Amino acid sequence: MKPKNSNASILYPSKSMKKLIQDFELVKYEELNCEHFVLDIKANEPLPEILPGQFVNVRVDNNKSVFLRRPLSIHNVDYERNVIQLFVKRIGEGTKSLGELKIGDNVSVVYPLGNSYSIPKNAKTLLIGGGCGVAPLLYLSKFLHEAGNEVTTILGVRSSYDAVGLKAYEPYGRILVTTEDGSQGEKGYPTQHSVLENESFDYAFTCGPEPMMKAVAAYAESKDVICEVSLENTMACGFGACLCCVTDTKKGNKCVCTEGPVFNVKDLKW
Amino acid sequence: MKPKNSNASILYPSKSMKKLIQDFELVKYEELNCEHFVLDIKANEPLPEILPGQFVNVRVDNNKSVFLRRPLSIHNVDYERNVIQLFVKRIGEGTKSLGELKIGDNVSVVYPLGNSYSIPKNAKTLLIGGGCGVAPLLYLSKFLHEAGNEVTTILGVRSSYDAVGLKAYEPYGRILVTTEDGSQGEKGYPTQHSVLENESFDYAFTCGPEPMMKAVAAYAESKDVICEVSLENTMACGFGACLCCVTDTKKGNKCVCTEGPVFNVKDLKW
Amino acid sequence: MVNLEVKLKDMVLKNPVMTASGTFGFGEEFADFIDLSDLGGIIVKGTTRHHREGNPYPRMAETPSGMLNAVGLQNKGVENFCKDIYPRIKDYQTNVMVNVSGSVIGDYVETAAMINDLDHIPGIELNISCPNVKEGGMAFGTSCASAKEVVRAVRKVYKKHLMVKLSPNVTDIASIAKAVEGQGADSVSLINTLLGMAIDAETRKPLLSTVTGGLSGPAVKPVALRMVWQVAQAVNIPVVGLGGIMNAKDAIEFILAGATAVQIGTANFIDPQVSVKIVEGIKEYMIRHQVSDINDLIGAINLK
Amino acid sequence: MVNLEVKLKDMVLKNPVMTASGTFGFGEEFADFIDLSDLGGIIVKGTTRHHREGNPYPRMAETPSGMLNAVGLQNKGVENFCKDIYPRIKDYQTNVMVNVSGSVIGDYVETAAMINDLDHIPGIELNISCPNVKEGGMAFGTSCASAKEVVRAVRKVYKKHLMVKLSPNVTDIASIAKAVEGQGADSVSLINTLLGMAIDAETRKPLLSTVTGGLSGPAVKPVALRMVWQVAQAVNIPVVGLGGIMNAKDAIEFILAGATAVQIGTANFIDPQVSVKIVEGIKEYMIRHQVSDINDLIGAINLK
Ligand SMILES: Cc1cc2nc3c(=O)[nH]c(=O)nc-3n(C[C@H](O)[C@H](O)[C@H](O)COP(=O)(O)OP(=O)(O)OC[C@H]3O[C@@H](n4cnc5c(N)ncnc54)[C@H](O)[C@@H]3O)c2cc1C
Ligand SMILES: Cc1cc2nc3c(=O)[nH]c(=O)nc-3n(C[C@H](O)[C@H](O)[C@H](O)COP(=O)(O)OP(=O)(O)OC[C@H]3O[C@@H](n4cnc5c(N)ncnc54)[C@H](O)[C@@H]3O)c2cc1C
Ligand SMILES: Cc1cc2nc3c(=O)[nH]c(=O)nc-3n(C[C@H](O)[C@H](O)[C@H](O)COP(=O)(O)O)c2cc1C
Ligand SMILES: Cc1cc2nc3c(=O)[nH]c(=O)nc-3n(C[C@H](O)[C@H](O)[C@H](O)COP(=O)(O)O)c2cc1C
Ligand code: FES
Ligand code: FES
Repeated sequence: MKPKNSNASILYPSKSMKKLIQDFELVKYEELNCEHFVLDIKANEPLPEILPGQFVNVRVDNNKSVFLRRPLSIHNVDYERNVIQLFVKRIGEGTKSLGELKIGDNVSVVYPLGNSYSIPKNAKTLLIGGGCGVAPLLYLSKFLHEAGNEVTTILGVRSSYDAVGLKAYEPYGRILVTTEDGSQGEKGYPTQHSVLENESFDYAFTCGPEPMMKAVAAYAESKDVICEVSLENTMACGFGACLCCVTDTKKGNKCVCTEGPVFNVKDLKW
Repeated sequence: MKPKNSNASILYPSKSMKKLIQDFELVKYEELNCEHFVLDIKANEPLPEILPGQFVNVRVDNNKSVFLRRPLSIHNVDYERNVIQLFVKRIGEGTKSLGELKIGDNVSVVYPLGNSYSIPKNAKTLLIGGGCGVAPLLYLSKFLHEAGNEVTTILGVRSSYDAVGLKAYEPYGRILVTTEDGSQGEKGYPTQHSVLENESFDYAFTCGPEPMMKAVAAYAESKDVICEVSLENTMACGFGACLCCVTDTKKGNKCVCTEGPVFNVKDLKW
Repeated sequence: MVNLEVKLKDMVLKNPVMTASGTFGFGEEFADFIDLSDLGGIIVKGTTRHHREGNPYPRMAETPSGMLNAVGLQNKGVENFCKDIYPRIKDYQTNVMVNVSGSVIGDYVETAAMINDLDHIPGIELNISCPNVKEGGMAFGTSCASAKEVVRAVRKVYKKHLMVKLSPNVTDIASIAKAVEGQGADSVSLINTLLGMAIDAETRKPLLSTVTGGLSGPAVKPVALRMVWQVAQAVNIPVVGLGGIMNAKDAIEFILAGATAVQIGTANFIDPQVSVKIVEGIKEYMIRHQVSDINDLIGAINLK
Repeated sequence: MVNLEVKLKDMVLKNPVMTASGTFGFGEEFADFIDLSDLGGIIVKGTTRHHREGNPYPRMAETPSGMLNAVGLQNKGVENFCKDIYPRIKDYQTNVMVNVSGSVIGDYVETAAMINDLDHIPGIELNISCPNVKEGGMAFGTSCASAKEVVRAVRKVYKKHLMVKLSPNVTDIASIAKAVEGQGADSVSLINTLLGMAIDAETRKPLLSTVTGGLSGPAVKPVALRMVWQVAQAVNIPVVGLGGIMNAKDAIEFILAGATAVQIGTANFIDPQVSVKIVEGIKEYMIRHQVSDINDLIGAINLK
């Protein structure tokens, strides 16, 4: 077992990392299952530095009832092709309409927004995602792998039908699955996976439905593991101007879009 | 010269001619010039009886800033293929977005709305259209031709570039052109065409910009020709429910969508 | 099966969906599109004591998610209504109410009295909130004193269901609702249109002949919902909610906020079948949420 | 070249485009996107005498062509503003005004007095119209008497440009504008948000923790434009217009209705560059319409 590495902490973009508003082009649409799809959007210019956990705020032009932008995590980045990948779950009008865009359509994006998960070195890291919560974990696992960490990702889904896109994680570490119906991997919730009992970790990074993240937080607390969660509060601007997206922390209301979306659970009132 | 036929009058749809709301499919888009285009929209079921001068009210789904439907004259009808043709001029957001629809897109239509030009028999009829005012005149010339009338259509445009779609009128009668710059046909406004001086007509049917229609009305008045105009008032419903589209007539405010769009100029306060 | 029937005092609605005055003609205009008997009620055009030509054209302007209108109560007067229109519409199998408007109290009273004699009209909606007439109209609805006065006078002559339609262009709509309740109103409906304006930047002219007009459509929904909620808490008579309802979800929101029934207005212009679709949608919602009686949803907002 | 410069009394704006309080942070949030010196002015966050945590989450709900917010004036208090924030923003090459809010008159007065001492703040915007605080806030803006009282008290201690921000949730906004003009306001800005509400039909819960909140965005534009027009006719001090402005065309409409300057609010969330685009768009409009001085457009609506 590696020595516990707890010196890393949540990263904030530096002043020189400017936010941008740019028009991207939809270059690929991949339907994963009836609920999830992946969009590849391409910029005309080289992409700026993007950290794992950061998100974009996308304008939805093809739906009358959508007024504000929609925040989406950055699922993956291809600097060579200037492509950002988004992993989207259909929830309401906005996400539904994003799934109806046609190749070649213009996508207006404000990015990169928010902070980054910690990137420790040579640590044992556990990534737990549920549903579309997996979105930021792929790009994160890449960073963690490159920094010499051991990466274990658990994806929790309802059934094998939803266990999509796993291959992408393989280059960066171990990928495990839990399904609620037992149709793939272990049966149960991701926090019930045997690996949590059988192995010990330095970091737990999670994203997904709040109940799942709270279960991860409870596991981390009990095992004294550093735990970072990514929150999904409703947002109007995404860059700190409106104060709509606050979460109640031990230091008062903090904006999820600028002081998050990644928080150390110790700072939350969970 | 044929005997003057003045027994015909503006037709109103009978009670049995029901209005419908239906989804059509865009099957053809034809760009005429940078301002005008023609849409062919196809119904799933046989079309109802449609009279010349009647219009449709189209929902514009692909633009956030468009709330109400947009009224458009019925340019032509193909009963065999269940296709209605619309002749559209780009004015603002609504018409612009109609021109951006893709083949196969759904178009929600309320129709057939409004009344019909008179269909005399064996009379000399003059049709004068300016700009997109030509829209209802094609279908009208078909009806007039079939009822044994002599049909002369004058299209007034700025220059030869705008003299589009003339061929469609040829089966039904004579088609003349005036251009403001003299680049095709006679130079001037359609009401300055020599045929108005050299020949006499029983009926003048017109549609287009108000100044042009008023010039036609003045000509008709001076020559004692029966004159019917089609008005384009702003509409909220298109079927008599809102009373927004009124025009001030000698008998008070009348709805253009149900008591028009075709009016005998004698009834207007022009 | 689910129960959709609601009661506005003694008036029974087979379902809570009515159509809003001025947006539904006399119902006839919609007969090609829907079966009127599928509706809980219909409120016909604003009717006044005497014939009115309404305002000059242009009377309409599109706005973001809404529209302005300045129709100005064009109608042939109540005598014409009783003689010509009533016989045509009296046998609709739904509650046909007349929206009664006026510019002086006497006109309201005379109009209401004449309609009181029509057997198949179970109620009137007293419009003290029309922003599109110069005299009277909205003015009655913008102070408690004048609202009281007109309701008191009409109540004396009108014996059936008296619904009073409130103006949203006020500082405190709940106090006006209470004032009309105190004068014997059987229910209140809200909101009428918000006073608005549109200008064509290119021509620099107002888009309406009257410069200002009434705003309706989804744009006003949040304001309408808030007012319905405030009024429902303030009065004991039923509240009828409207303003920007486009679908069953919107209708449910008004009911949860405290509306016993809803009215569909501007949405009828975009989809002439929307009113019956909303009836269906409410039914589906109830089945999905296992609510057997619509009355259990009235005011059932969960404030935790 | 066209002249875009306008004056709000003695305060010179290089162009009529300002940004609205609560939608533009302290300006810093937009520095990546635009050059702040391209703006006529910026109005920073609502600032109160003492630190405020604001309302609990959720504070925002999307509505048709608009949004509701219930931020509730979260801010660190005026002392923190003077010490920490002012030094960071004081050198912006534009008019930086502070939006001053409060719940009791004493707080307004103390806050204004402290800001009076800051050299690079040429004016304050007195927010008597915030719908999102329990005590005070909007209440001051909904009656002439209380509006007068707070303006009179602040005027005594505040010597620079005093802009008063009016609430649209009133029966007669022109009379409130006149009342504050009478107490020495140098200009009025309007509108603040319309009080609205949203419910999630599925959960039956309100979408805001405070149940009601403030509606902004294009949905409110027709109401805002009407009020600006009414107020511009009623007062002699400059009027600053806002409410749903999304582009240069909208801004021109407010100017034609009588606004000397405009503020851009919610639009900043959707396009963080929109404010400078509007400056450019106004310029283009003036060139196209051969208007050499923006001041010639103020109130230049053509009523025939
Ligand atoms: C930082 C961040 C990152 C996110 N990353 C992803 C991602 O990678 N993939 C993905 O599928 N989803 C992600 N989400 C959630 C996504 O933003 C919502 O699913 C989406 O906004 C829903 O919009 P809608 O129009 O489809 O739904 P509606 O329910 O119609 O939306 C109505 C309103 O509520 C807001 N809203 C609804 N659900 C959420 C939510 N869960 N979070 C925030 N706002 C919400 C919408 O933005 C909109 O303002 C993220 C959210 C945040 C805040
Ligand atoms: C009975 C009738 C038949 C018509 N037939 C045709 C036709 O065949 N081909 C064609 O190109 N146009 C036709 N028009 C005009 C067409 O409806 C308008 O050009 C169109 O509504 C403009 O919408 P927009 O969104 O592009 O413009 P915008 O200017 O953005 O529209 C703003 C609002 O004004 C209304 N409006 C603007 N111009 C007109 C207008 N001229 N008439 C009515 N409403 C208007 C719009 O409907 C909308 O409500 C007809 C109009 C009527 C009333
Ligand atoms: C064109 C039009 C005409 C209207 N005429 C009347 C009327 O005569 N009497 C009345 O009380 N309300 C009238 N209204 C107001 C509506 O009944 C309704 O209160 C308002 O439109 C808000 O509802 P909505 O947003 O669903 O349309 C009219 C509204 C419109 C759009
Ligand atoms: C998120 C948010 C926060 C706001 N905070 C304030 C505030 O602190 N003080 C204030 O006077 N107005 C505040 N407002 C109101 C705006 O300044 C503006 O008056 C209103 O939004 C209407 O303009 P708009 O439609 O252009 O946004 C806020 C608005 C929003 C959307
Ligand atoms: S979304 Fe606006 S401050 Fe976070
Ligand atoms: S458009 Fe509604 S009555 Fe004519």
